[in-house]
Amino acid sequence: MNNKEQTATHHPTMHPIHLSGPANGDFLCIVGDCIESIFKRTEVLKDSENLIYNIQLAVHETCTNIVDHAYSAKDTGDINLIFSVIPSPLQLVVDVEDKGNAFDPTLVEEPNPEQLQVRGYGLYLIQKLMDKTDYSSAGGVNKWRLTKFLTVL
Amino acid sequence: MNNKEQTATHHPTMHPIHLSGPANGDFLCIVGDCIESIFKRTEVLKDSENLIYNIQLAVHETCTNIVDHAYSAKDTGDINLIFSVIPSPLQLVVDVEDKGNAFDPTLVEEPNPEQLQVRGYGLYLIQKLMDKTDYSSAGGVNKWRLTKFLTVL
Amino acid sequence: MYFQVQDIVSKVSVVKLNEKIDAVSAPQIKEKFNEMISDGVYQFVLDLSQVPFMDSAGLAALVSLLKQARQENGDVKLVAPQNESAMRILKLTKFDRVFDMANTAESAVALF
Amino acid sequence: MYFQVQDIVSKVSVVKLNEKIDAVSAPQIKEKFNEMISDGVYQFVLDLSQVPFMDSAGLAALVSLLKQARQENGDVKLVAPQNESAMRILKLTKFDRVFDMANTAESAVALF
Ligand SMILES: Nc1ncnc2c1ncn2[C@@H]1O[C@H](COP(=O)(O)OP(=O)(O)O)[C@@H](O)[C@H]1O
Ligand SMILES: Nc1ncnc2c1ncn2[C@@H]1O[C@H](COP(=O)(O)OP(=O)(O)O)[C@@H](O)[C@H]1O
Repeated sequence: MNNKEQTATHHPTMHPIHLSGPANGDFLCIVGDCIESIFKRTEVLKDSENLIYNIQLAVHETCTNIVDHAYSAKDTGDINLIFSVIPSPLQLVVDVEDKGNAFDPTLVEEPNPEQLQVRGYGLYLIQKLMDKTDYSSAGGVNKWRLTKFLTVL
Repeated sequence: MNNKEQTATHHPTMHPIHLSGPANGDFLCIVGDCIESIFKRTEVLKDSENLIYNIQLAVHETCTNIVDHAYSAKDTGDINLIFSVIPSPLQLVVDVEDKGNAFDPTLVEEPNPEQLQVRGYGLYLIQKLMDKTDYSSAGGVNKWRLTKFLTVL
Repeated sequence: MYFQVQDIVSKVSVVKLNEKIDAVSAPQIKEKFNEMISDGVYQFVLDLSQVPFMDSAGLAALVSLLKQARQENGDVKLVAPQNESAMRILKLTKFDRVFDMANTAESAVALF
Repeated sequence: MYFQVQDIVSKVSVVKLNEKIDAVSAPQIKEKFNEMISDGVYQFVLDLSQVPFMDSAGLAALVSLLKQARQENGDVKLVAPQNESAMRILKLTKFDRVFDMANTAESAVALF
């Protein structure tokens, strides 16, 4: 692969960074640390503490759901993450993939805290925190694509 | 993939973690942060500050060399890192891959600081800090395998 | 995690949490809550002012405590997190409508 | 990075570095050294006591300064890093044989 174009045009894009590892608690913490490190060094995100926090939380919830629901303790596997910034319109894209059980997020109901519902805030938060959340499942691979549109000041 | 065996036997191994991204200074910093996060949460490395420091430095030097020598500003590409802990004997293995220019590390001479040699301490440090350093090049992919044998207390 | 527990005469217990409330810390926090409930504490002020991060597992721990407390005719009031992003999570999930909130522990205690 | 530069009467300049000396910071450090050399400083004490990390680019910056200083009949003495691992790097590369080293800035100055 070749970064020529990027360095030439000084587009505020980010060549994709991949991170993958086992779906467990330790790896979730590692993902959290790495996201912070990646975003701190991503030109268009610098100094956007709230934005970084929100994306970090959305990715964290997505990964937690994979550990809790897509895989089980008996039948676990890897989580693959791909972080990129692409232009026109400028957007941060995080792909999160697993090879566990698929599901249909459109069938999950919005949580109701007024009825003191204890669980079920994860998916809702992900959708509220990102601009676009697409889920697809094909060939045994489930994939979330989380998108946040960015404005350059 | 399946972690069954691992969790069953409680072997102090680590399911591989992959990290890859563009060969540039920002990514080198991200690699440094991620290594620290990974090693802090690797059971057999916990509390071995010196060990972590040494491996971190060896990986850092390996990646710096890829940015400086395997690739060039004009023709750059990705660095792939794979971290794993494997048993019998217990060892930490870091694979570092690039698709740039190959070279023959055996032809590189030991640096001589007494002659006030300015550059050339990277490879030497890598070899001193790790227990085994293997370099191979095949099919356009150059690969360093850095190994550190671990003792369980 | 270190929990600073302070009993106010009217039997409201103020629990100050000062780390992330997430999937990692939630089990420990829940255990502490259960212990206090067993000891007959049903009126809580959770001081979240210094909490830097909260996830859905953290939210679950809060609602779960509220549910237990209300079953015993108690309640849970919150001191709002100073971290803007953590506060935003409470608003996004409408937790600010379910929990009475205040900006200091004193005013949260006064809500009882 | 903040450089604390202190001139001792005998014209030894003590430069205290308190961050990583690596590929990222080396260019900035070299620039500072070049500036001082241009100003006629050839006797240096580099206080590395608080340096937490050093890589080969950092080592290169140190030798490069030593080379320039010696060309002008000056020298560079080091205050040893307190961080064990950073100190080990200096030993591994035999830098402790090329540079005179001491444990405090005062005793490093006394080496001139
Ligand atoms: N990655 C996933 N794979 C399979 N099922 C999922 C996944 N994520 C969420 N779900 C389903 O959606 C439900 C709601 O998820 P969420 O809102 O995160 O709440 P919680 O995890 O607390 O149950 C889960 O209970 C689960 O049934
Ligand atoms: N990954 C690499 N690909 C190609 N050449 C390399 C690589 N790593 C090292 N080299 C060669 O080996 C030499 C010594 O490397 P090193 O000891 O790290 O010192 P330095 O990078 O300061 O020159 C380099 O100058 C370069 O010619």
